[in-house]
Amino acid sequence: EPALIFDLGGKFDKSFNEAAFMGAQRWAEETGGTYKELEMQSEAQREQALRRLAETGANPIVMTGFAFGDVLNQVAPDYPDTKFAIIDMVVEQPNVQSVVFTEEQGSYLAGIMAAMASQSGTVGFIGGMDIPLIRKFECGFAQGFKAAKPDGTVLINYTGTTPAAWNDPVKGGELAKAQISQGADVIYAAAGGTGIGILQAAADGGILSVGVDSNQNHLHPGKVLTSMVKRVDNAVYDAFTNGVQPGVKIMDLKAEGVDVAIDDNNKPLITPDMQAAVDDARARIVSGETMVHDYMTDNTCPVQ
Amino acid sequence: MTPGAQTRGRPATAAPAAIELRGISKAFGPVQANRDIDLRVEKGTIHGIIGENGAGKSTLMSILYGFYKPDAGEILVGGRPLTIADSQTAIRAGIGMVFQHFKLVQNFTVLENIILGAEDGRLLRPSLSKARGVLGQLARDYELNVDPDETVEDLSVGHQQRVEILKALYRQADILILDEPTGVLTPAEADHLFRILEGLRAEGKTIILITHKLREIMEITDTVSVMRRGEMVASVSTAETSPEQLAELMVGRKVLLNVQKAPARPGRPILEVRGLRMVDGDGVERLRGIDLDIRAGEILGIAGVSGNGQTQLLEILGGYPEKGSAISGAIRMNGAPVPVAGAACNAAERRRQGIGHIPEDRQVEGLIMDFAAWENVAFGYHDAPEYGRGLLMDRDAIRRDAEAKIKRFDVRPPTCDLAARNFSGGNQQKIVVAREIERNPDLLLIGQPTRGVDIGAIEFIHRRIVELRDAGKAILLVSVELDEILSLSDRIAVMFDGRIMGERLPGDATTGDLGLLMAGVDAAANPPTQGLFRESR
Amino acid sequence: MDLNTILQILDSAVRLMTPLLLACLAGLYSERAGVFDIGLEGKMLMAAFSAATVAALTGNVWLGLVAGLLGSLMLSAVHGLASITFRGNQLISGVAINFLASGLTVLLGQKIFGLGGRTPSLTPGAELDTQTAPFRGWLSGITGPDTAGWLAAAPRLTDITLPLAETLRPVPVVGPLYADVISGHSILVYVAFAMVPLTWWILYRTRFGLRLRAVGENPASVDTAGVSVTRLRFAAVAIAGLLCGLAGAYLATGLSAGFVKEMTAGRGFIALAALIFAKWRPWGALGATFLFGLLEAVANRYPNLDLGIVTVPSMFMSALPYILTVIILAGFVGRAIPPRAGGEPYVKER
Amino acid sequence: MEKMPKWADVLLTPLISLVLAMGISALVILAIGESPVEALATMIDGALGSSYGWGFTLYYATNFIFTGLAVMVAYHASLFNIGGEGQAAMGGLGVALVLLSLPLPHWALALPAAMIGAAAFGAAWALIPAWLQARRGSHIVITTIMFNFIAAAALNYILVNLLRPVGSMDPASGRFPETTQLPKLSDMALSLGFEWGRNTPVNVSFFVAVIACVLVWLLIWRSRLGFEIRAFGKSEPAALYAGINPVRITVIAMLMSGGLAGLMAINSVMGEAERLVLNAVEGAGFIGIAVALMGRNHPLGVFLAALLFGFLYQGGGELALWTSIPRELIIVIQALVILFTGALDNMVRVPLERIFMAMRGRRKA
Ligand SMILES: Nc1ncnc2c1ncn2[C@@H]1O[C@H](COP(=O)(O)OP(=O)(O)OP(=O)(O)O)[C@@H](O)[C@H]1O
Ligand SMILES: Nc1ncnc2c1ncn2[C@@H]1O[C@H](COP(=O)(O)OP(=O)(O)OP(=O)(O)O)[C@@H](O)[C@H]1O
Ligand SMILES: [Mg+2]
Ligand SMILES: [Mg+2]
Repeated sequence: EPALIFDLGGKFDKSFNEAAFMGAQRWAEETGGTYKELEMQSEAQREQALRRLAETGANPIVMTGFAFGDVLNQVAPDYPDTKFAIIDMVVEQPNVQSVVFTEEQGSYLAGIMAAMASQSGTVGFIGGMDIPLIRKFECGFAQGFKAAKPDGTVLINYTGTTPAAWNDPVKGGELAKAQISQGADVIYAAAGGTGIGILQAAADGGILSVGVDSNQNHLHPGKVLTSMVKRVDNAVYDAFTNGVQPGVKIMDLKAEGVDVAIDDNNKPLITPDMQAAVDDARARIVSGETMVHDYMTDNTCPVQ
Repeated sequence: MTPGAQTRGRPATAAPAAIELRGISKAFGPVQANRDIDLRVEKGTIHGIIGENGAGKSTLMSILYGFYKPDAGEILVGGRPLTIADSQTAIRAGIGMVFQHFKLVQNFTVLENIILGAEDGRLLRPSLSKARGVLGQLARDYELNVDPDETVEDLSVGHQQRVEILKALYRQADILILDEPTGVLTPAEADHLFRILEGLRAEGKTIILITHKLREIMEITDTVSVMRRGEMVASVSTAETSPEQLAELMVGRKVLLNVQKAPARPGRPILEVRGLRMVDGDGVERLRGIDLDIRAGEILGIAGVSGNGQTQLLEILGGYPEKGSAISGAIRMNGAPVPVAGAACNAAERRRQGIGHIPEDRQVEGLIMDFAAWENVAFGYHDAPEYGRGLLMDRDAIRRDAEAKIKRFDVRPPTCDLAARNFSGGNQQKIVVAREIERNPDLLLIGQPTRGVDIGAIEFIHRRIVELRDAGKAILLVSVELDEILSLSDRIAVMFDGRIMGERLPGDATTGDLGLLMAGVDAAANPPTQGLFRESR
Repeated sequence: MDLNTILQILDSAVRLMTPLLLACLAGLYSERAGVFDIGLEGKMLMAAFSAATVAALTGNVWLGLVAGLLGSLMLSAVHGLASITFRGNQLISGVAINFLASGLTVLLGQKIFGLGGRTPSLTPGAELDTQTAPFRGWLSGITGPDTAGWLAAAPRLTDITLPLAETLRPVPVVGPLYADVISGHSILVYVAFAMVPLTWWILYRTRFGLRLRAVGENPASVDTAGVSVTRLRFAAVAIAGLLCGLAGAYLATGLSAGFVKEMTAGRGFIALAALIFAKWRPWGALGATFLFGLLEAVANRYPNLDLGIVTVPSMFMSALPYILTVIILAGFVGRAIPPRAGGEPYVKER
Repeated sequence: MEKMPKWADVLLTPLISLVLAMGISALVILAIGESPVEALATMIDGALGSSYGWGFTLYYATNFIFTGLAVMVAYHASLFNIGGEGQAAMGGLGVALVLLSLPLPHWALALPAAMIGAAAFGAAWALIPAWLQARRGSHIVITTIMFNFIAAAALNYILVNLLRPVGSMDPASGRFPETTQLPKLSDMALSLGFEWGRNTPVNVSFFVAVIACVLVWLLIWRSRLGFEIRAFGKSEPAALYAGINPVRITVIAMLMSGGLAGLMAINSVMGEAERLVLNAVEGAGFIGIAVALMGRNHPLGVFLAALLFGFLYQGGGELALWTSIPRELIIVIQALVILFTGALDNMVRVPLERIFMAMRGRRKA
C-alpha cells in the first residue's frame, strides 16, 4: 500500500500539496486501490511519520516538500526495503527517488505569455515568502518576460515572513492592487493560499493573472492568462503506479513536469502569436537550445 | 462643646423608624461579618455606629444600601418592609451612602460623577446642565462648594468626600449613611462636615455615622450603637453614655484614651534638613525651603492640612521622591550628608542609613496587599543579612521574626500566613508599625499612623511610638489629626504651602493657634481675629 | 513621489486600515468597559468565516454580513460568560477564543464545503452557483422566483462611487483625493470611518458612554450608583462582537472573495497594538490604524529599496512597518494609561 | 480560613473543568460525524499509551515549559510578554551560531555553550522592549508583538541569505556537527539497559527544563530578587517605597523571560531538528501564554500545564495522522481545555466551594 505525506501547508493548500493529493486520488480512482495519507502538524513529526509509515509496511512513501529532505536523509538508510520519493528536493540515498521540477522553465513560458499579453510593458510577480524556491519561480518568469520584452519591467513583491504569508489573501489582493496602480497588467502569483486573493484582485482590477502549481484558469474564466502547472500530481501518480526508481527524476518541460495550462477558460486570451511564441520557446528549451537559468544553482538571477 | 443629646434628640415616638433592621446576618465565606443584627434608627436623628476594625460596620451599611445581599434578615424603611436587592432600590427608597473608600471615578469631573446613574435621559448634555444648576443650589444650601468641572483625582480627599455627599443629596436621599467620613478629613473639614450634618438633621433627614472617634460620637450623635465581632452589643442614647464606657463596650476591655508619656530628653541631633526645595514633575513648587532638626529622643510633630508638602517631605526623606521632580537643599543624617537626588537617593539606601518609614498610605505603599503577613514583615528589609543567605531568602528566619513581631504587636489574627488584604485596617497598620519600629531605626518617619484605625489599636500604636522615643530615637510624625500631634509630639512644626510656618511646644500651643498657622497665618505676627476651629475639649 | 502615487498609497492605506480600525474600535468598547480582549483576532476570523459561508450558500452578501455578526457575537458571548459572569481570567478567555475560532472555522468549513477549510470563491461562476442552487431553489419555492433573483444578486460587497466623484475629479488635489481615495470603497469602509465620530459621541455625549467609561475605571462606582455592572459590560462586549463581525465580514466579502483559513493573519493583534497606541481613544484609534495602514501600504509599494550600493532586502521592507511602529512609540507616544479596572473581574465578595 | 481545602482547589477544580472540556469536545466530534470514543482513545493511546507516545508528549512539553516559564517570570513583574515567539526564534539563531561556529567536541560542552547562546539571543530580543517600557513607557504588549514580526523577518533573511548551505532549496541552516548531538532519552534508557521511546525527539533538554522549573521557583519564591519582582509586579508605588528600582526589575525580569523563551531552542533546534529551520518555534511562544496562565504562574503549574499541552499536541497529532479527523479538531480541543480550565474555572469552583462550606457547616452542627 502506497503512502503520501503532505507538508505543513496541508493537503488543501491550493498549491502543490493539493496537486499531490489530486494525483493520489486519480490513482485511487483508476485502480480502486487505497493509500495512506498523512498531514504534518509540526516539524518534529516528520521523522515520526516517516518511520511509522515505513514500519507499517507502506511502500512506496511519497512526501511533498523540501523540508523533508534532511529527515529523509536520516531515516531512509534505516528502512532499506522501503522506497521513498521526495518532491522538490534531492536526497541521495539508494532507496530514494528525488523528484525535482524545473519551475524556472514553466515560469519562463508564463513570462513570455505575460510579456505578450501586457499592453503596458509592466508585469508583476508576487511570491509568498522570499525563499529560494519562490526565487526560482520569479527568476524564470523574469527571464521569459525579458526575452520577449527586453525593456519591460517586472514588479516584485513578497507577502511576508511568517507562515501567515501563505494564507493571507487580503494582503495578496492589496499587493496586486499596488502593482496594478504601478501599471502592471499581468500578475504572476506564487504564494499558495494568498494567490486566491491575488487572482481575485487582478480579475476585479480588469487585468490578467497567472496561476501557479495546479491549473487555476477556472477560478476566473477569461481573466487568468494561464497557470504555470507543476505536475506534482503526475509525479505522485507515477510513483504510485510504476513504483519508485531511485535517483533523481527531473520533471522538466520535456518530461511534461511543468508547463503552462491552456484550456477553454483561457483560450480566448491566447492569440495565435502567443501560442506560436510559447510553442517555439518550449521547443527550444526542450532541445536545449535555450537554457533557462536556475536561480538555485548560484543564487543569482541573470535578469534585473 | 458639651454633648447635648437631650436637647437635640427627639424622643422615640410611635412614628415608624426611618430604618429598621431585623436579624440581619451576612457571611463572607467562612467569615461571619454580621450575625443576627437588629438596629432601629429614628427619623430625623443622627445615629452613630462604632466598633473595632472588622466588626462588621461597613458590611451592615453596605447591606442597607443594597451593595451586599444579606443571608438572612429583614429591612424596613419608613416602617415598610423592603427587599433591597441592589443599590438602585436603596436609592429609590431615599437611602444615600458615602462609602469608607469612595466610589468615585477618578478621571471624571465632579459633575460627571454626580450624574452617573442618575442621568435624565439618554443624552448627557441636559443631565449635566440640570445637575450644574442643582449643584449650585446644594452648594448654597449646605456650603458644599466644589468646582463642578474639576477632575476628581485633582481634588483633595476632603473635596472628594463632598462630591460623595453631593451625590447622595442629588439623589434626594432622606437617609444618609456616612462610613468613617472623618478618617480622611482635617479638623476644619470635619468640623464643617458636622455643621452640614446638623443642618441636614434640622431638615428632618436621618443620618447614620460610622466613626472610630469617640469625640465625634459624643459631639454630634443622638443615639449610638456598638458592634463587636459581627454582633450588635449595645444601642444607647448618646446622652446616657460616656467615651470610656463606649470604648469598653467596643473593645471588651478598659482603654486608656490619653497617651501617657514622660517629658522628652533630647540628645544629639539626628536629622538636619536645610533649605530643602522640591519642584514636582508638573513644575509646581511643593517644598519652598524647609529647615528642620530632630534630636535623639524627641518626637517632632508636623501639623498641617494635607497637601501642603508633608507627603513630599516624607517621600524625599524616605528616598523616593516623585518621578521627574527637581530637588535641592541639604540633608544630614547623624552628621553625614544624605544625597537628595541621583542613583544613591533611594529608599533602600535610606534604610541602611537608619531611617525607618511608616508611610501615609499603608495599602498603596506600606504593604503588598497580596503578600502574606510574614512577607510584608520583610518588605523593604528583604536584603537584610539575617533574612537569608546570599541571593536566597531564609523563609524560616523571616517567619520566626514575623511571628515574634506579630505577637509583640498583638496583630489579629496572629497568623503570619494570611495575606495583608485579609487583615482589618488597624491590624494592617500594626504590621507596618511593627516592621518599622522593630528595626530600631535612628530616625523614624511616620505618616498618618492611625488613619481609620480603631481606638484599641491607636492606643497601642501610640504607646509604641513613645517607647521608641524613650529608647533615644528621633521621630518625625506627620499627621492631620491635631489631637494626635498634640498628645504625641515634643515639638510641633506647622507646614503650610511647602513651608514651616512656625514651631510650638505642645504645652504652649492651642488648637486655635495651630489652626491659624495651618491656614498660613502666623499668630505671633498677626493676632488672631477669629477662631477657624472650635476649641476641642 | 508624484501625487498619483501618494493617492494610490493613501487609497491602499484606507483599505488596509479598515479591518484594523473596526477591530480596534471593538477593543476600545470592550476595554473601556474594563474587559480586556485579546480575542479580537478570533472573533474577526469567525466572522470572516461565517460571512463567507452564508454568502456562498445564499449568494447574498447581506445575509453573509448578518451571519458574520452572529458568528462574532457568539464568541463575544463566550468571552462575556467567562470574564463577566464567571469572573474568569480575561486574557485566558481571549487566548481560548483565538484558538477556538482558528480550529472551528476550518473544521466547519471542511464539513460544509470540503475544500480544506476554504469557502468557495464569492465570484459569480460555476463554483458558487452549485453552492447557492439549493438555497435559491428553496427560496423561490417560498417567495417566487423574483425575490430569489434579487436575494442572490450580490455575493460580495461592491465598491461604492460617491456622488460627484467624477465631476469633482478635475479640481486640483482635492478632486483626485475625493475621487480616488475617498470614493470607491465598499460600504463597510464608510461604516468604519463613521464609527469613529459615532464612538466618540457615544462615549462622551451619551448616558451609556458615561456609564461605560465609568465601569472600566471603577465598577464599584457604577454599582453603587444603582447601575448593573454586568449588563454594561455585556453590552460593551457585544458591541465589540458586532464591530469584529464587521471587520471579519469586510475581510472575507469586501477585501477578498471568500474565506481562507487563518486569513486574519495577525490583524487582531495589530489592532490591539493600535488600541494601546491610541491610548484607548476613538480618534486615536483612527490615527493609529491609519498609521499602520499607511506603513504597510508604503512597504507594499516599495518592496526593495535600491540604495545604490546595497539593495535593502525584501524581508527588511516587510518588517519596516513594525520597526517604525516601535520607533514612533518610543519617540513620540508617552505612557499609555489603560482603563484602571481593565482586566479585573468585578468581585464584590471573596 | 479558606472556603475549601487546597487539594480541592488545585486538583478537583481543574479535573472537573477538564472533564467538561472533554465533554464539549466530544459533542464537537459528534457534530462533525466522528466517534468521540475512538478519538479520545486514539489521543490517549497515541500520547500516553506507549513510551513512544510519551517521548513525543515530553518533547512538546519541554518546549512549552520553557515558553511558559518565560511568560510566567515576566508576569510576576506584571509585564505581559507576548514576545515569546520572537525570543524563542532568536534563541534558535543563538544556538545555530554557537554550534556552527565553535568546534565543540562533545555534547556536554556544546549544551552549555548552546544554552548561553540561546539565552543570550532570547534575552537580547527582550531587552529592547524592556528598556523601552522602563524608560520610555512604551507598552510592552505592543513592542513585543512588533518584535515577533521583526524576528520572523530577520530570521527569514538570515536563513535564506547567510546560513543556508549553497545549493540547498531549504531555507535552513546546515546540520550541526555530529559531536554536538544531544543524547535522546531513548539513548539514555538504552544505555541503562532497557528500551524506551525509540525514535522520539525527547532529549536531555527535558531535564534542563525541569531544572529550569526548579530554578525559576527558587528565583521567584525563594530569592531576594524574586521577592522584588513579585513586589514590583503587585504594586509599583510600594516597590518604590521599599527601595526597589523599577527600571532594574523591569529589565531583569524581561531578560530572564526572554532568556527562558530562547532556551526553548536547545530542545527544538539543537535536540530535535539539529539545524535551524524557518519557523522552528511553531507557535510555542503563544502556547506559553496559555501554559503560564493555566499553570497559575507557578512553575509546578506550568510544568503540569505544559504536560497537558504536550499531551494535546501529541495526542492530537496522532489523531490527525491516523484517523480522518482533521487536525483542526485538536485546536478546538485545546481551545476548550484552555477555556474551561483557565477562564471558566469559577463555574466549577463556586459550586464546589458551596458544597464544601455546606459539608463543613454540617460537621460543625
Ligand atoms: N467583600 C468582602 N469579602 C469578604 N470578606 C469581607 C468583605 N468585606 C468585609 N469582609 C469581612 O467581614 C468582616 C467585617 O468587615 P467590615 O468591613 O464590615 O468591618 P468594619 O467594621 O467596617 O471595619 P473597619 O472599622 O475596619 O472599617 C471583616 O472582618 C472581613 O473579614
Ligand atoms: N474584598 C474583600 N475581601 C476580603 N476582605 C475584605 C475585603 N474588603 C474588605 N475586607 C476586609 O474588611 C475589613 C474592613 O475593610 P474596610 O475596607 O472596611 O476597611 P479597611 O480599609 O481595611 O480598614 P480601615 O477601616 O482601618 O481603613 C478588613 O478586614 C478588610 O481586610
Ligand atoms: Mg469599615
Ligand atoms: Mg476601616
